[in-house]
Amino acid sequence: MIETTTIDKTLDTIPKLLLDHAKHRGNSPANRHKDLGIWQSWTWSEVAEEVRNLACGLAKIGFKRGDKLAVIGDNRPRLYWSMVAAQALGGIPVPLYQDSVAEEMVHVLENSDAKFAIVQNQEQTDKLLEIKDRLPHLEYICYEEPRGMRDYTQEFIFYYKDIQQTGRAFHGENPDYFLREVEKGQSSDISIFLYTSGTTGEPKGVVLTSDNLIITARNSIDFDNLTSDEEVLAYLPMAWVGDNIFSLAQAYVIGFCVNCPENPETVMTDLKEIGPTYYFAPPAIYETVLTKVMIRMEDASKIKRSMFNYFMELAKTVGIRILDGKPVSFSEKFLYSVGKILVYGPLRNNMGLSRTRLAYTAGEAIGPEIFEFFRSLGINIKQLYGQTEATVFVCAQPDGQVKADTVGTAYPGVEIRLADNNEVFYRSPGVFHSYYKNPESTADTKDAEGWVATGDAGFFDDEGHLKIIDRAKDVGRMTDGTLFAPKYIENKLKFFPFIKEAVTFGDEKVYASAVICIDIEAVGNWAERRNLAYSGYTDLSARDEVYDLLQECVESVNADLARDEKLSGSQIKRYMLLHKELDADDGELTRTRKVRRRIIAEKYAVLIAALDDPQQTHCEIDSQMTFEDGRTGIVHADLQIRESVRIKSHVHTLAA
Amino acid sequence: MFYREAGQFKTTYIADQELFPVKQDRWGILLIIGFSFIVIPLIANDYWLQAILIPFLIFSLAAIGLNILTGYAGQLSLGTGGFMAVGAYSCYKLITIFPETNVILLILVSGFFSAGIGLIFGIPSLKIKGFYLAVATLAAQFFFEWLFGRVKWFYNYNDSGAIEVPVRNFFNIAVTGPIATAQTRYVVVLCIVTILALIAVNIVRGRIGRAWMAIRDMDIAAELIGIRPLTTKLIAFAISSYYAGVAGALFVFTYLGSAEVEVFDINISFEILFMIIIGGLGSISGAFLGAAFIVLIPILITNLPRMLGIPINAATVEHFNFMILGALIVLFLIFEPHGLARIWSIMREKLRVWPFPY
Amino acid sequence: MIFIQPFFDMVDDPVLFLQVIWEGFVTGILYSLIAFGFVLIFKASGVFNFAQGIMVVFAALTLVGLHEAGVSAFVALPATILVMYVLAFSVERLVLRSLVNQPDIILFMATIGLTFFLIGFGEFIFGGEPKMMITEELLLPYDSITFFDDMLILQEIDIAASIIAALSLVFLALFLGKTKIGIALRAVADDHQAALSVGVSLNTIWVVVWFLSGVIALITGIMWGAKSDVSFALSIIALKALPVLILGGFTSVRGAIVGGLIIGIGEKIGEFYWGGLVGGSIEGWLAYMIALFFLFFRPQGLFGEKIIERV
Amino acid sequence: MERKIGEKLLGVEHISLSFGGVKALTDISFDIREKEVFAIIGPNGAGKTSMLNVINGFYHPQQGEIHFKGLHRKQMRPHEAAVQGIARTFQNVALFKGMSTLNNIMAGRNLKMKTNLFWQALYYGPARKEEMKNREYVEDIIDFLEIQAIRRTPVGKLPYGLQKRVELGRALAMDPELLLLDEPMAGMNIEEKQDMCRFILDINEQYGTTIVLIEHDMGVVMDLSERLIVLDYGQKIAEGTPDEIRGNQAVIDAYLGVAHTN
Repeated sequence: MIETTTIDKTLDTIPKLLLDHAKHRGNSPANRHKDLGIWQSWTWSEVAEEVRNLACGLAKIGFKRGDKLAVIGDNRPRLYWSMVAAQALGGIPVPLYQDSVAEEMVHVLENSDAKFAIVQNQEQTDKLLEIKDRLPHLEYICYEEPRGMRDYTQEFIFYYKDIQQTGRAFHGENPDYFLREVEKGQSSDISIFLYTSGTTGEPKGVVLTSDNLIITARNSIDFDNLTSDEEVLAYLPMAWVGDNIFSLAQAYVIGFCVNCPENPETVMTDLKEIGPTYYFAPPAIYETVLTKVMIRMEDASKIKRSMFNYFMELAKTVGIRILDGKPVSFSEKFLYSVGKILVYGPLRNNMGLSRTRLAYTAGEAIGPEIFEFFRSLGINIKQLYGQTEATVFVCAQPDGQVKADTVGTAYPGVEIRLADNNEVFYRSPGVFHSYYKNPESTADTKDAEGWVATGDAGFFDDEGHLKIIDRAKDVGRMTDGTLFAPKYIENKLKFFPFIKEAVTFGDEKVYASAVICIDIEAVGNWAERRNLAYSGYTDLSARDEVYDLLQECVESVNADLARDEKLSGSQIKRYMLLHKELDADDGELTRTRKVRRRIIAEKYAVLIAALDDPQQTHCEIDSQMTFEDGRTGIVHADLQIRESVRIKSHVHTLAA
Repeated sequence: MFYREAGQFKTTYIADQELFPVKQDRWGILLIIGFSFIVIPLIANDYWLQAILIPFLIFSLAAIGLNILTGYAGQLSLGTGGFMAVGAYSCYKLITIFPETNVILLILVSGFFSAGIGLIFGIPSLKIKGFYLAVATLAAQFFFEWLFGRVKWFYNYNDSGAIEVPVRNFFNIAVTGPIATAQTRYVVVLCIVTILALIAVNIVRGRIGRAWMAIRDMDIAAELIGIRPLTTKLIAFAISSYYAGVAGALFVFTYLGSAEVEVFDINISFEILFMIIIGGLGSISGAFLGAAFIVLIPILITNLPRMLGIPINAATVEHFNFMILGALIVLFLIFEPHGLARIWSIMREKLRVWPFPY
Repeated sequence: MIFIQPFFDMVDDPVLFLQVIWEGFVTGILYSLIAFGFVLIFKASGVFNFAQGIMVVFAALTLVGLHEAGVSAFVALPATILVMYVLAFSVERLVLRSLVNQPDIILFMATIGLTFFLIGFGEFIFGGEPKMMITEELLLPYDSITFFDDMLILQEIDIAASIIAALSLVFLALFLGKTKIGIALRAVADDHQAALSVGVSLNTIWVVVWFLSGVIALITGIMWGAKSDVSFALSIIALKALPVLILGGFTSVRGAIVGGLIIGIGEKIGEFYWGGLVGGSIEGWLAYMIALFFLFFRPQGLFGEKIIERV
Repeated sequence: MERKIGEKLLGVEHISLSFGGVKALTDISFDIREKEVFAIIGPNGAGKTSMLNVINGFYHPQQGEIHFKGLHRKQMRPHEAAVQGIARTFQNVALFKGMSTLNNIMAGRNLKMKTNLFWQALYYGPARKEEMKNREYVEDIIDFLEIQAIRRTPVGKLPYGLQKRVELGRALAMDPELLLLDEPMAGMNIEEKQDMCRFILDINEQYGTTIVLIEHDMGVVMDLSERLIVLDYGQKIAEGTPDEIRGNQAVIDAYLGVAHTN
C-alpha cells in the first residue's frame, strides 16, 4: 500500500515511530537478513517486540537514561534494534566502524563514555576485551552471535538473546514500563552520536537530536516521494550518518523494509536477490560495478559486444533524455525499448538494479561517464552533497535537473551562502546539536545563528546548482593568482579508469604538476590486450606505452579545465607515474582511502622538486613500502617526467 | 536475456525449494503446459497427433521410468521392453476380466503388475552391478517376449496372436479402440503423462531421490549413512517398471490399437535407453527431450530427402535411422554425457547472465 | 510329474539324447567363441563389448556380400579380415580413445551405440535380406555322417566348426602366451602401468584385441552362417554370449569355453525335452535364466575372481 | 575449558581381522568414553582404517566383539551401525559427486526422514514439512562449517579441502553419537588444517559428539585428543594420554621415526 508522508507530527522519536508502525501496519515487513540460506524476515510488530524485550533486558541489567550504548558490527537487524532499544530507554547509541582495529576504537569509546556495548560476534568482543582496562566506563558487553563464545565466562559478557529473555520476563512483571519509557522521549532528545573519521586529528562525536534525524528524514521523503514499499539494502557502515538516515530514520518514518546482507563478501549477490528500489552507494562502488561490466564484456563474443556497444551508444543520448522527461522521436523510443530487452534490462538485472527507482551517490565527485552509464540505463541516479553535521542533506539534485559535475540545488529547508573564499556555509533543521565534549570545535564550526562551515569551497553555476571544487583550506592560488583546486583536478584525473590515484601540486607555483598512480587492474588489462608483458606494478607504470596512454588522459583533463575560466590556469604542465600504489599501510591514504596530501608532500619531496624544475626529465627515489605479506622494505626507482600540452582557455581569448 | 531475477528473493525454505524457483521458468513451463493442453488439440492434425505427439508422450513416460532406474538410481536395465509388455498385456487381461471398469483406471492399475515384476527382477541388483545387472535384465526382456508370444491365454487365444483393443468410453467419449479420435487419445495420454511426470519430479527431489543418487554415486558411503541398498534399489525398480508398464499399456491401447508381442522386442528397450542417454541421464525433462529427439529422427530422415526431391525407400530410412542413432549415442557419450538436458541448462545459464559471457 | 518324464525319455533313447547333446555342444562352441571375443576385449580394456555379437554378423555379411559382388571367396576372406582390422582401428580411434577413464557403464553403452551403427551400416551396404553362407566356396564340408544306423547324425560342417574353433582357441592361447604383444596384453589385464613397462602403448593393444575378436567374429560368423543363413536376425542369438559370460566370468577364457558349452548343451536339452511342455522355443530365455540363477551363488561367475571392495 | 567425559560408549574387545590369511588386526582391545576425542595413530598400513571399518560394520572380524551403547554385537551391516548412531568420513573423500553440497548433507538426514512414498510423490503435507524441518537442521550445519557460498555447487567441482568439509557436514547431519574421522586433514594446507581442528573441537563441544579420529599429523593429534592408541602391524603397541604416548619408547621407534622420514 502506498503511503503519502502525511506523518503524525507527534511521532517525534524513532521508538514512537516504531510502535506506531507496529500498531498500524504490524504485518508488513520491517527487516530482512540473509541467514541460513533464506531471507529471515521480521514484521514491524515483531521488531517492536524484539526491541521491547531487548530494552527491558538492558534496563533490568542496569541501563539508565542518558547511558551510551556502543554498537559494533556489520549491518544486522539486531544491531539496528539495539540502537532503537537504547533510544527507547532515553539512552544514546554510538555506532562504531566495525573494521577499525581495537586501538582506533579506544578514543571513540572513552570519549563517548559508553557504558554498554552491543557487538556482532567473537571478533568484536575480543577487540573490546583487548582494550577494556583502558575504558573505565565500559561495564557491559553483549554479543549477537554465540559462535565460539562458549568459553567467555566473564560475568560482564551477555548473550543478546539472554538479555531479551530477561527482558521478556521483566516486561511480564511491569507491562507498561517500556511504553512509559518511550513516552518520556522528546523531539529535542539527543538521539545518536556519530563519530566523523576526520582526515586530521581524532574523530569528533557529532551529536544529533531526534528532530535532526526525523525532520530531515521527512523532508527527504517528500523530496523524493519515497513510499512504504521501498526495499533498501543496508550494507554501508552503521557508523556512517548516511546509513542512519537511509536504513533507520527514513525507514522508521515512512516504514519501508530494510534488508541486511548475509556478510560483507556476499553484498553483490544479496543486492541482486533483493533488487532494491532505493539504493545508495559512494562513487567508488558505482565505478567498480562499471569496470566489472566492461571487463566482463571484453570476453563476450564479437556479435554480443558490438550489439552491446551499439545500444549503449544509443542509450547515452536517448536513455538520458527519456529519464529527464525530454522528448524523443518515436524511432528512438522504439530502438530504446529493443535495447531494453537485449541489453539494458539484462544489465540492470545482473547488477541487481532492475527495480531501482532512485539511486544516490555522494561523498566524492563521480566520474561523468560512470554517472552517464547508469542514467542511460534508466536508473535515476542523483548526486547529493552532505555532511554528518547536517544529518546528511545540504544539496541534492531534483529529478529532471541532474548533471554529472554539480551536487544540485539547496535541499528543502536548507539555506546556503558562500564566503568570499568560496567556502560553503549552510543552515538547516538538520544542523547538529554539538560535538560531544568539544565546545571549542563546535564553536569553530557552528556560529550563533546556526550557520555551519562545511570547509568545502565551491560556486553556483548559472542554473543555481552548487559545484564543489575542493576543501576550502586546500584551495590555493598559483603565482599568477588563478584558483588552484587540487582535489577537483585530481578527481577529474581519477575519472579515467586507468588512474587509481593522483596528487597535484600548484599552490604558490608557476605551473601545476601531478603525481599519478595507475590502476593496475585496468592498465594491466589494457596491456594484456596489447600483449605487452610486464613484471609488476613498478615495471608497468614505467613503460613508455603506458605514459603515452596516460598522456591522453592528462591532456583531456587540461582541455576540460580550460573550459572553466576560474580554473583554466591550473592545467597540468608536468606529471610522473609513481612506481608504487598509494597505500594506507604506508600512511599515504586514510582508512577511507582519502589522499593524505601533506604526508605525501613530505615523503616524495624529491619528486615534487623535480617536477617543479623544468630542466629535469628523470628523478630517482628510494621509498619505503609495505608489501602484501605485511613486510616493509625500501624500493628504489628511477621515474621519468613528462610534459603535457596545455590548452589556451577559450574564455580568456573571448575576454581579451 | 529474459531473466529478471533481481527482487526474486526467498523468505521461506518452501519458497526456496519450489520446483521452479525463478519466476520466468514458472511462466515458461505454464506456457508449455497450456499450449499442449489447449492449443495443440485445436490445431494439430491427425498425422501429427497419431504419428508424432502420442508416441512422443508415451516414449517420454517410458524414458522417465528408465531414467529413474538408470539415471537416478544408477541401475542399468535393458529389459524396458519386457516391462512395457507386462503392462500392456496385464491391461489387456484386466479389460477382458473387468469389461465394465474404466479403461483409464485399468491402464494405471496395470502399471502395478509390471512394478511387481520389476521388483522380482530387481532382486539380483543386491548382488550384481553394472553390465552384470544389465544382462540379468535381458532375461526379463526375452522371457516376456516368449511368454506373451507363446502362452495363448495372454492374448485370449486369438488366431492372430495379437491383442485387439476394444472400444471403451469415458463419459461417453470413446478413448480407446478404432473409433476413438486422435484428439481424445492425445488428451488422455497427455493427462496421464503430465501427472506421472510431476510425481516423478517430486520423488526424485525428495528423500527417496537423494537415496537413489547416493547409491548411484557412491554406494558404500550411501550405506554408511544409513541408506539400505537393496530396499532403495528395489523401490527404484518397482517405480521405474510402473512407469514402463503404464507406458506399455498406453502404447497398445492409445497408440497401436492392436499389437503382437514383437512390438516390445529388445529394440524398443534400446531405443528408450538411447532416449535417456541423448536426453540426459538423471533428468526428468531430459526424458522428454530424448524422446522427442528419437521420435523425430526417422521422420526427418523420411521427409527431408523427399522435400529435397530425393527418392528414398522405407528400408534405407530404417538403415539410416539405425546408423544415425548409433553414431549419435557415441557422440553424446563422448561430448555431452549429460545429454540435451545439460545442453539446455547451459543455454539457460547463458540467458541468465546475458549479455555477459559468464 | 510331467516335468520328471523327460528324464525317463533320456534314458529310454540314449542315442537321441546323444544327438541333442551334440547339437548343444556345437552351438555351445560357437557361444564360446563369441564369449571369447568378449573376454579378450574385456580383459585388455575393461570394455564390455556389447557389439561382439553384431561383429559376428557383420563379418559374415561382409564376406558373403563381397562374394556376391563377384569377389572370389579366397580374396573375400582376407578382404573381410582387412575390413575387421579397419573396424578395430576406427573403433579405437573414434570411440575408445575419447572415452578413456569414463565409467565402464558409459563405455558399455557406447558399444550398444556401436551395435546399432554396425547394423544400420551393414544393411545399408549389403541389404537387409538374409543371405546364404558361401560354404562350398570356402571348401568347407557340408555332408553329414551317421552312426547307429542313421540314428545319430553329425553334420560335417559342425565337426569342422568344432575343430576350427578348437584350433583358433589353441592358436590364440599360443599368441597370448608367446608373443610380446600377447604378454603385454595379459599384463594390461592386470594393470595398465605394467603393460606400459612392457613397452606397448595401450592404444595399439586395444586395436589388436579388437582386431583379434573381429577375426574370431569372422570365424564364428562363417560357422554360424553355414548352419543358418546370414542376417542380422543372428544378432539376437549372438547376444546369448552374455549369459555365457555371466556364467563363466568376464575375465576368464576358460570360463568362456566351459560356460559356452554349459549354456549350449543346457538350453538344447531344456528346449528339446521340456520346451514342448510350456509352449516351445524356450531357448530364447532359458540361457538367461540359467545365468541369472547362477548369479545368486557366484556373482563373479564360475572362474571370475572374487571382487573385494575396499574403503 | 573442562569437558565432561562420560560413561563408556564403545568397547572394542579382542578384535582380530584377516583377509585370506593376511592379518590386518590382531587382538585389539580398547574403550571409548562418551564425549571424548579419541585418536588412533600408527604408520601406514598399521590397520587404522581397518579398525574403523570394523567399528562401523563394514568389515566383519573373525574374532572379538564390539560393545556399543551397552548392547553387544558381533556382526552387523554398515547401515545398522548408522542407525545406532555411528557416522564416518573417509580417508579419500567419498561424496556423492553428482549432487550439490546441500543435497549431500541432506542425504545425511536420510535416517531422520520417514514420510512414505505417497506423500513423497505429492511433495506436500508431511513430506514437505519433513523436508523443511531437515533443511533447517542442515542449514545450521552449513552455517556451522561456513560453506554457505557453495550450498548449490555440485561437490564434484569443489576443491579438496571444501569437499572434506562437506563430507564432515554429511556425517554431522546424521546427528551421530560416535563420529569416526579417517584422516580428516589429509592433504590440507595449514590454514585448512586449523579450520578443521576448530570444527572438530566445536563439534565435540557444541554437539557433544564422541569423536574417533585417525591422523598422521602428530601435532594435531596431540592437541585434539584426550586419549589415543597406537597401532603397528595390526597390533596395539600403546594406549594413553598424549603426554604418556610422547614418552613411550615403542611408539617413538614405531611411529615417530616413520613420521619424520615422510
